[in-house]
Amino acid sequence: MATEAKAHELIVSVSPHVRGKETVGRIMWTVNLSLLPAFIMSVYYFGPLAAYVTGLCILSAVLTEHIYQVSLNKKTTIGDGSAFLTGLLLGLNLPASVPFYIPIVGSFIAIVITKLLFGGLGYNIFNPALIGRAFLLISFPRLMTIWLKPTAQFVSLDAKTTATPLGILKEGGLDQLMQVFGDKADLYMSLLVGNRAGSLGETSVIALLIGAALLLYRGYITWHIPFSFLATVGVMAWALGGDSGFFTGDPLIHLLSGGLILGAFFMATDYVTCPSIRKGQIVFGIGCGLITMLIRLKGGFPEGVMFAILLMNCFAPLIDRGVKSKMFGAIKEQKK
Amino acid sequence: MSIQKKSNWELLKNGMFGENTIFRMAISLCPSIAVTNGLKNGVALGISVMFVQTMVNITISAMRKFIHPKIRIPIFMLVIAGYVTIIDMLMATYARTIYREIGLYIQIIVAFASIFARAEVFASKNKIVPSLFDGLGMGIGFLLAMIVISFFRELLGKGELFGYSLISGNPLLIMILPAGGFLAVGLLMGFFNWVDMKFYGGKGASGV
Amino acid sequence: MGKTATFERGIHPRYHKDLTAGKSIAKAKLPQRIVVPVSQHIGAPAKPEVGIGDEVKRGQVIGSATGFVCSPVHSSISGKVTAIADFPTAAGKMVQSIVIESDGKDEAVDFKENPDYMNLGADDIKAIIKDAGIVGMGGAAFPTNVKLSPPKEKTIDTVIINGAECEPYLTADHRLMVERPKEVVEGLKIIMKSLGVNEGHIGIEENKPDAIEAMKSAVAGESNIEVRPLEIKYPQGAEKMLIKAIKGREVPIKGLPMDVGVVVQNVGTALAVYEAVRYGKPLIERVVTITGTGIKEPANMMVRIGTLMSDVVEQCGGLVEGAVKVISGGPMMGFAQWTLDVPVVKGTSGILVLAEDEYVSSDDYSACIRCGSCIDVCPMGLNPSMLSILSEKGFFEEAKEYNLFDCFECGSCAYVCPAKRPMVQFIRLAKSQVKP
Amino acid sequence: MDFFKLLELVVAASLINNFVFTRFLGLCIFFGVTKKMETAVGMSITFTAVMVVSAAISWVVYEQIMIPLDLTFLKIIIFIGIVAAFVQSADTIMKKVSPSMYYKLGVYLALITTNCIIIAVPLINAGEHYSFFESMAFGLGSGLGFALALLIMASIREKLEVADVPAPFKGLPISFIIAGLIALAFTGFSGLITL
Repeated sequence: MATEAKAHELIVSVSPHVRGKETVGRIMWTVNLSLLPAFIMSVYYFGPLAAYVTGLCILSAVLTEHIYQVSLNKKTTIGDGSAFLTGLLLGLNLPASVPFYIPIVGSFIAIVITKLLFGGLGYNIFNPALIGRAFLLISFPRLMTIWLKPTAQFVSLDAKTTATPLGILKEGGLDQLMQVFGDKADLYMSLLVGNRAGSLGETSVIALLIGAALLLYRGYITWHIPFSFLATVGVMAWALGGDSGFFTGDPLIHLLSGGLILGAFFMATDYVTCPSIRKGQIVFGIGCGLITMLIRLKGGFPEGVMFAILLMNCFAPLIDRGVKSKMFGAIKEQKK
Repeated sequence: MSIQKKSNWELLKNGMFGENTIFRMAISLCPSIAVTNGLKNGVALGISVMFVQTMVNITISAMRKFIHPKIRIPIFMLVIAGYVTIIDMLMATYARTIYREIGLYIQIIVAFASIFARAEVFASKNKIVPSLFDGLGMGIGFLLAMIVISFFRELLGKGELFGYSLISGNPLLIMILPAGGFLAVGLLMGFFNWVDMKFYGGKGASGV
Repeated sequence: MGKTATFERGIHPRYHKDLTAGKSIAKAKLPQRIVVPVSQHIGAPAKPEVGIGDEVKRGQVIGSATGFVCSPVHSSISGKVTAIADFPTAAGKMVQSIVIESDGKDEAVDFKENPDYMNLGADDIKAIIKDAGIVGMGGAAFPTNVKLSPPKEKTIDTVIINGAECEPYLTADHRLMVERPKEVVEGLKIIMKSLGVNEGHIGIEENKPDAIEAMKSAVAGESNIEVRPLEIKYPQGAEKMLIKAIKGREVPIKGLPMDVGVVVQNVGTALAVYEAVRYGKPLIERVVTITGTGIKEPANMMVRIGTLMSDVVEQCGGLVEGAVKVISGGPMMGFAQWTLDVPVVKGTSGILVLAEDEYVSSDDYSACIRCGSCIDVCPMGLNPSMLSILSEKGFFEEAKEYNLFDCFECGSCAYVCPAKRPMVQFIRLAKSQVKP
Repeated sequence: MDFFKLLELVVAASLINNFVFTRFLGLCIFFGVTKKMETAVGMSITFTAVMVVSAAISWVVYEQIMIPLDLTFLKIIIFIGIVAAFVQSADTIMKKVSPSMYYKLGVYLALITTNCIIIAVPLINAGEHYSFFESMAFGLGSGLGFALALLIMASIREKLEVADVPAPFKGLPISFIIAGLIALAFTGFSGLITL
């Protein structure tokens, strides 16, 4: 029969025989793309140093992953964009003025210790970029808290340093923050566009929100974590952040400053290290918010987003264990 | 038990490497991090443990014919606690600065599983001399582990060894902090496993 | 009703139904030879009633039912039995089959007509349905008479005709509803009568507006039958999802539709029931969609049971150059074939041929990144991500804690997985390794 | 006011000065029983209960008997005796009163005597001269903190069961690294409450 010859060419595999078009690489590279506005703003405010630091982070992250995998005779996975993303996020989380070895050490910790030793992408417990950053902050507390003053031009190498808004708030309170920024409207505006000291990628709230909108639109992240995270921070800031008693705080200052937007949309939502069930993600977001504000208001550090996300990373497997999605037909079962 | 047939040197070696308390047996882990932020503390605790381990082994071995099996556990406890008290008081008197930092961990030697385990497994069944070498081997093994870990931690974390500055610049402060301690032990353990697997055909630590 | 009915979660694959949606059902040529497996249904296999060399006619019983959950098989042509042996089937198993060479005359046995069929008793109807060898034609092929005989303690109040046809590419049910709506409705009425039920629904996905129209006008006079447009979503046609969409009832975990008082039948089954009860015609042919970019002339065809797929494909112009995969059924749950020399059986709803560009290799998958997409789409509310990881690493017992056996392998998880993990394969592996 | 002080003590002992992550005590048990969630839960319950009671008993013995009699130099021996005796009697009582509970938690009791936290709590209480209720609060906080550490670790290790950890790092080494990373995250709590 004519088909006899054909028979051996047919491919046999298990259903389904058609697949959606999403791939890990597509998702990761889109996230990278969504951070582009924030990166551009960082170069605008902090000059070529910003590009240098971020580039060095990306380069060392990608190279580290490649060398590790090649030297162990494994398939290199740098094409999926996750190492690039780790480097990029680490870079955006560093101050502009760090010496060259800080990005390299940070990338090594992020890629090797946090990701590859755990079995690679998909198995890490902690967000690699954040562990890299935390490691650096604890190791080099002084170098990691030198903040350059934003200059608002692409070329400048202004060496003037200043404190971050949250740093000022912690040290001198709201009054001093007002002295530095003028009135509240000026403060909000500076925080929105990113004209303030801080880690490279965290300053420009508008640029970050543009990227976040892309991710939300594409469905790569959902509202659950960012919303519950931001809402908790807002409520906590309003309730406990005021100088004149409960419910007098200014939630906007806390929402717009620090690494909150960057953390809530781009790092707390890291698939691998957050709970995978949506209900659990809300718990996760609320936890992040609570710890962030606890540290900001009472703790030893001016900013708590990084530690909050890392601490909730610890709890994510526990949350995943405790929160199960509702199974089809489960109501009747319980009544029995 | 085959252990009884081993020569004294073998007993010593077994304690130092084959059954290294920390890297191979993975017991008595607490001090491996708590006191290894500097060589001085690490060595001090290592020597204390070595002393207690050896003395307990000798004492138990000497008393082994008189201890009724039913009450052996409290007796072991008493003997261990006695020696720990002695070293605790000695340190408190003669090594004050170190004692201030690691005093709690000296006292906690009393709850070390490794000391108890050797008394139970070895000393209570063997003559005094082999027990001495067994205890000494375990003690030296522990001391070696302490030295290795605290060497790396002090060097990386402060750029110093025994308090003498060796490297200038910005050290990795984290290495002398708790987190760095865990990381250092984990990485060293992994490294030793790797060496063992690569060159001696071992299967890696059994895990707890 | 403003909103169209549906269930929670699910996916929106590309449907590709336009390849055959507009093509009326053509009659396939009389095959030279048919291969009739004695087991085309769930349950015990039928017992061959003929020997080699016997002359048979169209509609003659060649394999008889051996128990309650069993269905007889009939010859779909007239001719001579030439072999009774194990042959491959589309499900990938070797099954005892009766081979009949056609004599070209296509003579039929006398069918017992029943013009007054609406006055038959419930038991008579069920007997006719059983003798006609009717099984669920949506794919599962569960003997229909068994479904129509629920245990006494279960009260059935609703019959749903499943016209969702949510599998991409397939249009067999669609064409039936467009071309023969009256007969489908009559089939539904017979089923309702046999169960003593007063409420009937016909659920149709909204991407078949002409079918909805046709069915609506066909039920115009029937006050107790309603046509229900459904949201276009896979797996809308899965029994449990369909019941949820139309009646809002959830079949309990490990339960059956009858536990919530519902019986679901496929469009094709309804037609077969009508033809059997009205004209005495057994189930010897069915509509098959032959489609995909790997087929020269995609079509909907009335094919005799037992016709080899190669015969059918030839009538559609054959395979194009670069056709790489042949699937019996739809792309989401169908079986890939290694040969075209397998017969069309009662449950074969489609023959789908994928060309190279449509084919996605499942060998090249990576680790789960826990994006949660699969959890978002699983119609059963399971955690496919965990199931696949546990199975991949051999933790089969642990997979049971994640309700392994409640998965009905719809493939939604694998469809959305960005790491291209073969989720269904992992889940099937785990199912084969542990007891429920 | 007093109540808040006690509450702070509990929080400080459980989160900020978490025994495992900042004081490195109880590591043997921490790494030993966190392979399976079930054992971790059993240990957490048993442990917290034993911790509170032994803190209370030791306080009474230390403040009411040893100090007046000037026997504080014997504290190591006496404390370990107290703990051992208490654990032993708890074991016996549980076996009699609730065999089902004994069946679930009894195995952990045997492990507890060789745990350094259990002996560290009375030692620290004695060193800090906490009051009776402070001692109990400290015991409770330490127990809860240890329980928290066990639960986190067990859930992470269960997740890692299926991960492709490089062979030399399987088991204990990777657990140490996890502990290190958790400890890194816990430094975020530092400075939260200064006692």
